[in-house]
Amino acid sequence: MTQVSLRNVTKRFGTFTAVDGVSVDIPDGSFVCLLGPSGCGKTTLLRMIAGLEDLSEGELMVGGQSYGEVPAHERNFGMVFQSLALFPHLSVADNISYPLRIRGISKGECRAKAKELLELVQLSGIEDRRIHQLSGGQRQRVAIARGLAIDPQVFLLDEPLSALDANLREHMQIELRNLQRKLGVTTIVVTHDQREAMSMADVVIVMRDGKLQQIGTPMEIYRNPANAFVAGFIGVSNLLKGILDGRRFSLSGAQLDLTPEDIIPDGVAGPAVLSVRPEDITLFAGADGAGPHGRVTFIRDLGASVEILVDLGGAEVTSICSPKSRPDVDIGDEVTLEIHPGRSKVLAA
Amino acid sequence: MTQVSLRNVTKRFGTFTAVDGVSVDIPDGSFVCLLGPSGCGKTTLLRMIAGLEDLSEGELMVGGQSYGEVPAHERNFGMVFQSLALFPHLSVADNISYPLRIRGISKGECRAKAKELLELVQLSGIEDRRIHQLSGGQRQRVAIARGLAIDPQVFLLDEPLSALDANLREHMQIELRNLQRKLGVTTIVVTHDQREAMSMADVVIVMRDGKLQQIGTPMEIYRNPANAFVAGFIGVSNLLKGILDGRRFSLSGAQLDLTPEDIIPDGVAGPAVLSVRPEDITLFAGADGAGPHGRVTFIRDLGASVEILVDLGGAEVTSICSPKSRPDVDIGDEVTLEIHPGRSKVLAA
Amino acid sequence: MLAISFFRQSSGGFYEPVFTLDNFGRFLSPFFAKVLTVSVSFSAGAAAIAVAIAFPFTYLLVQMSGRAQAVALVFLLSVLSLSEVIIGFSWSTILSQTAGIGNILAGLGLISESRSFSPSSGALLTALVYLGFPYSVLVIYPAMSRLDPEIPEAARMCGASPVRTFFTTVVPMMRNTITGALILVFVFTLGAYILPQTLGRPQDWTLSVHITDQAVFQSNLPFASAMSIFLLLVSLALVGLSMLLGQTETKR
Amino acid sequence: QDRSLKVGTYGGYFQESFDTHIYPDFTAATGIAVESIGEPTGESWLVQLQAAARANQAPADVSMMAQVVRLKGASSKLWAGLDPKAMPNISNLPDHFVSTYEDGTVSGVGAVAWYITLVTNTDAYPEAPSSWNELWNPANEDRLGLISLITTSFLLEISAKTHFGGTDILDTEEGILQVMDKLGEVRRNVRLWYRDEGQFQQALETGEIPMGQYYHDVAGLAAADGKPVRSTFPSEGGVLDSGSWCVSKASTKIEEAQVFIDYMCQPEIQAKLARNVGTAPTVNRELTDLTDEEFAAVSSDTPPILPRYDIYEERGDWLNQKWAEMIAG
Amino acid sequence: MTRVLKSIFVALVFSFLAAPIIVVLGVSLNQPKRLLFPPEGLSLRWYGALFRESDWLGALQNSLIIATCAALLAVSLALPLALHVWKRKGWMARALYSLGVAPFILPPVISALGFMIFWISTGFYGRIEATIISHAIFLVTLPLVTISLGLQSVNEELLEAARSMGADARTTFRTVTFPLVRPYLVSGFAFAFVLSLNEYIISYMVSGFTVETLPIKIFNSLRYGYTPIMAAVAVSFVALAAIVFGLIARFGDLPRLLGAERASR
Ligand SMILES: Nc1ncnc2c1ncn2[C@@H]1O[C@H](COP(=O)(O)OP(=O)(O)OP(=O)(O)O)[C@@H](O)[C@H]1O
Ligand SMILES: Nc1ncnc2c1ncn2[C@@H]1O[C@H](COP(=O)(O)OP(=O)(O)OP(=O)(O)O)[C@@H](O)[C@H]1O
Ligand SMILES: [Mg+2]
Ligand SMILES: [Mg+2]
Repeated sequence: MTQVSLRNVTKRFGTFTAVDGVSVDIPDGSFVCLLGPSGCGKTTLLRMIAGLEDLSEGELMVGGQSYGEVPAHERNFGMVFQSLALFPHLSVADNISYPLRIRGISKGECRAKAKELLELVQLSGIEDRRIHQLSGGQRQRVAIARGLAIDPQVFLLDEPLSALDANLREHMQIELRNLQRKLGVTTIVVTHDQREAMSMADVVIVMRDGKLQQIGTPMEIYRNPANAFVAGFIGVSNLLKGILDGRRFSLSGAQLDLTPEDIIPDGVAGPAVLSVRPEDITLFAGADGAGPHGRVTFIRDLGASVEILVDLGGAEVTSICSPKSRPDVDIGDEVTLEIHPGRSKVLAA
Repeated sequence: MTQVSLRNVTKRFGTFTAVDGVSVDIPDGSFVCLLGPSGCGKTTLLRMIAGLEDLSEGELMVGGQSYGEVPAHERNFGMVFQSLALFPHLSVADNISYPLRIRGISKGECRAKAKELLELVQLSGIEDRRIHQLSGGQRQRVAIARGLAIDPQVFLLDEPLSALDANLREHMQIELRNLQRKLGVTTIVVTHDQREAMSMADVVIVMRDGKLQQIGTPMEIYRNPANAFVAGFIGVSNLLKGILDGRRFSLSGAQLDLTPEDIIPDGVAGPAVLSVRPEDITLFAGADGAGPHGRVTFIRDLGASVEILVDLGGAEVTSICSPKSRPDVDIGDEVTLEIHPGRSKVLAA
Repeated sequence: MLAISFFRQSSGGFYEPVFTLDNFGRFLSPFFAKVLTVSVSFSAGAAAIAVAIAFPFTYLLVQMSGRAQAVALVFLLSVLSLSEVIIGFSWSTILSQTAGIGNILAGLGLISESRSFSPSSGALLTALVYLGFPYSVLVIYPAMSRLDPEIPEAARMCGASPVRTFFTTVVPMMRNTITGALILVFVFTLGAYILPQTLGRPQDWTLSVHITDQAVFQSNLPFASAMSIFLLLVSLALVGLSMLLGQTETKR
Repeated sequence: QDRSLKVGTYGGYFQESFDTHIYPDFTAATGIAVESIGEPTGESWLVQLQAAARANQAPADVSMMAQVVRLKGASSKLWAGLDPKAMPNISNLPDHFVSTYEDGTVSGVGAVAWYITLVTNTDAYPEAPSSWNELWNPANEDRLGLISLITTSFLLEISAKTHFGGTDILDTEEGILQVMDKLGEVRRNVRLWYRDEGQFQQALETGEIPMGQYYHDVAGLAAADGKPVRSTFPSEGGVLDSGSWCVSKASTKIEEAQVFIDYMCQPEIQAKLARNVGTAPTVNRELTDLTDEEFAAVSSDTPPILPRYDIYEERGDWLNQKWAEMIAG
Repeated sequence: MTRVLKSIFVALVFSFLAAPIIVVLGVSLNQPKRLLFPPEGLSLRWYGALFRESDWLGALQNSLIIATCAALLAVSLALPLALHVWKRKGWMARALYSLGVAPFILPPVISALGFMIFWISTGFYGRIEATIISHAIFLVTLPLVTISLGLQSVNEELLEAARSMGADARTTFRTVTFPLVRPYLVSGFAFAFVLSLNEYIISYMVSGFTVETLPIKIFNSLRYGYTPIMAAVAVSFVALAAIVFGLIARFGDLPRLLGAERASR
């Protein structure tokens, strides 16, 4: 039972509040991503869980026990640091078995365990290399292996993949996720890359300025963002200002009738914002359609998809389509927007 | 006439060849992106054009004249460095007018020109600030303004946007491209981000290990990659091994009939590789279709699109679809692939 | 411990523990004013010359490959380990009539007949520069190696010739480091004691020589202390200043 | 029986001569081993001895000290008072070579004497100069090497004897200042004010600095070595200086020291020194078996200039200051 | 053109730096017992003499003992000081650091006189311990600077990693911090050792001729224009320094040790 629970956890540095009253329950065995922009307090929160920072306020429970007073080196957690923090003066095997040696386990056993862990991360046979002889991806795996050496109760990772190049990163995401599925260890990963979070997580926790914004599965958050910040941070979102009247949403020169599938929070009426995903906007050449219309400002043809930017009376709107369904428009052309019904969310203005 | 022509340009550092016999013609007024993985020699090539490195071999022509012997400070080129290289001891205005002052232009004129350039990059009113008082995006623009101060013949930029965060970067891409359209100056930008290259460039030059791989418009390169490296580097590509016999391509357990629109280079036959883009693969649940079939290994649901990874007898294949057209499959399920006709390219094995 | 030793020497006299300001009084004579002027001018001159050579030298040094840099640094550090005694002896030999550069110059026909250049103010200055040079390189080196090499390149792309680039970007950006190096060499050469004796004429003898004379030859510790307290204050002020400057530069 | 003694003499050539010619015989004769110490210039050695004595240490038991320094040491009771009865041979010495404390114990015993003379490079000066007045000769501009320490150069005495008829003028401060003024005129002729003998000797031999004051004994050795160097007793006389054996009060080897000093006061030993080291004997000449020729090599019949040690002791700081100002110009 | 000028400039500087070394080297090869340059007749006898003549051997011994002990002492003073400064980054720590750096930056005559008076008044004047301690204090700057550099290069996350893996503060120091700064410790020792070996004025004023070191001996023999051994000593010391620093450069990152930010390629 290694459920991790935070109750009103707060961290202040001097007068600055880095983490502000966060309460979250992380279920046993789940894979959680802590997501947010730079400086929002992700690392600080993770470090508090690890015991590397004291809590200014609030309570931390692990497996039902209060952990606030347990020092870091008695927590039996595994941790992977952003810089990886591999010991440059030790060999790969010695790095991996460091936590075991600290616990007084014999050399032979350590060596056996290191071998086993290297197999787990698919790196057999490099036991005796030095850290500086490894590639980025290999180091990554050694760090993960070291974090798992003591069969940790909880596995913490701070932006573990940010130093890798795009291809390797996507590959490691898959590997990490599969590894966690196999071991079933409660895992918390910090990232500021929403794509990464959505690729890996069972549960995503979105933070901003030290405050919890939303917690949920990736799809819940994508479809039903709690606010404009979350909408913009998870994927691309077009935030269209207008007036909500019942199910009717009026925006510059056009009116939309929202369907029951569109999400309208209780109590919102009058000035409001409609969050629409780029893939839910289709463009038609010409200004004669029924929907709102504007002028194309930029086209980004990426091959696999085409992004078209439209100036909609001051607001910039992005539409994404596949190359096959690309409308025949060019920069400066007038276009009409069609917003797909049932896929938008209304947010309070 | 500021066409830039490279003839067999080569650069050696000791025994190591950083740029290897590159010949390219860059048309007057075009926007060119130099693209390639880290260490492939992009910066070196740009520095040779700038005159900051000598050519070990080959010839450099600018506007029809040989420039090999012209020292950097007599070239009248503008350049933006990766680190920006703004002068910390000078104010914003003094930074921008530095190239003018060097040319003996009066203080008053310099000031006026600096003002005008700051307007051009949308930064009016910060003339007297110090560099360390500016944000990343502002610095970027100051560096660009400085590079443009002398109305350069050629404008060179080395990864100008790599230090910016994702949103600002996409914004600056648009701005840079629009600025270049307005001024019409021949521009060469180094980047290792294919998305950036495809967003901005008229012409993309792909390099690898110091050698030219391909030159063409973004779409030419995406649709008709010269080799497997280019196919994989520009966008995501599935490289399927098989046997080509006329227009028939046989791969593990299936046969494809290629259409005339699929690109088959002359002389390729027998063992070959088919490059297929993820958006050109559709998956169907079940193993009973006609196409090749495999097993789903990972699903990455990003909201705007869904990536499904399939293990196809040892080869991993990625398919991308919109959430609407997502097949009803899960990890471990058997699927059949349909490859869209007319959008693939055959490569020599 | 250091504090105690400095503290003690300030307390009047060692031989007679009677508090007296006579020693400071004696020091405030026209003669010592002249000595002080001489000391300060030599150190200032040596600092200026040493840094003027060391600065462009270091600029070129950091552009070399890591290996060449390492070799040059090893050489510099070895030079650093030459004691003042040897430096003085060597320079007096080099500048002598029989074995020195006089012969080379005469051989080249630059002067009609080999002559000696030592002892003289010039000889002393040369040796002081020699003494201070490695230190100024070592002070300038870290800051110079942190200088983004793209900055001078940017200036070149802006149309500045290499020399102009050096004076419009590298020098102004390193102003504080230069000051720091100047002060360090200044203070350091202020302490030179053997060189002025072996290479200078009596009018070139600096305060350090007189301090040592008083302490070692005249066994007048109180007076020696009074002089060194004065020297100490001057040096401390300058060192403090250089540290302050060094700090503001690294803060950026 | 391993009795030993640390004996300090001026380092370098002096020390080497003692090492080869004197100590082995002494050890053979008395059974006392000698550890030879090379002293630096007198003043700094005095400071060292003083400081060491405070810490109850004796870097050397017996030291050869020049007269000024010996006086300074005596005034601070640095030297142990020796028993004259334990050293019968000191009766060979004239009285002025034996210094005593008020209580009759001996503070210093003359060890060796030497002359400071006018030396020249024979290539530059085919004719030997005859007078100290050559130092003032404008023709010698920038050609002299003189000793820069007032207490070892005795230029005051030289100047007084040459231009003021004797050293009596040095009795008063005004007189000293007058002499200093005269001496100031030499300054433009001086190329090198040296402290280090080696530096001057090298320059003299190569002709770089062709004239100066130097030690008669060392110059003689260099000449014998074939170097173009000569030492001349000027008509006014050479400066006769001497070194005395003094024993540090911190020494625990007083007895051995007395044996040593007594040994050194034998006429045979003094003659040996004259022959091998080139110093003038401190015992009366008649007691030695030196031939006239041998004696002439280390001394001269011209009446010597006798240093005024007293003024250095009385007006040490003042003289020093004036001297420093004088040579710095 | 400019490249040629640059090379000439660098070559000139190097020959300026090398000139004295060449002179001493030449003198040390003299056949006759004179300080002649250019040398008359080549011979290595003075190098041999350095190890045969007992007074030179004694001075060599003294120098080596002093340098070794002083460097050891300096390192053991510097390590705790550097650790303290590194852990507490307040102004107190900075002041402490400045205090450690000060003796080396001030004119050595002052330190020498200070030490001299201190030792005379405590009655330790003329003892080898006094020289050792004085040197250690004078040179403590060097290990202090190198160790501090080393500590700065220790990524704090390494220590946290150790903690998160179950190591307490002492274990962390023993298994992580110390092994990482060890090379810097060694080079601090080397710097202090080499400079102590060549230090003159402090040794001279603190124990002068009671504990004669090689530089003092050299100065004396120079004074009496006496023997090329002193040149041989100087050359050996320069060679020793070159070897020591060469080893540091070979096995460590010398440019970084001297404060360069970018590691050498
Ligand atoms: N030791 C500290 N003292 C003072 N402020 C701190 C400290 N550590 C962090 N902060 C501040 O707390 C805030 C949150 O920092 P934190 O490192 O948790 O952010 P983050 O979300 O991990 O950001 P990033 O994605 O950039 O790593 C930041 O504003 C940071 O400046
Ligand atoms: N001055 C130099 N001396 C030796 N090798 C060099 C030098 N400059 C570059 N190289 C080497 O040349 C190759 C190409 O370097 P270059 O900087 O051009 O790569 P790049 O394509 O710009 O890479 P990146 O995207 O990482 O900036 C690299 O392997 C690099 O190590
Ligand atoms: Mg963080
Ligand atoms: Mg590059």
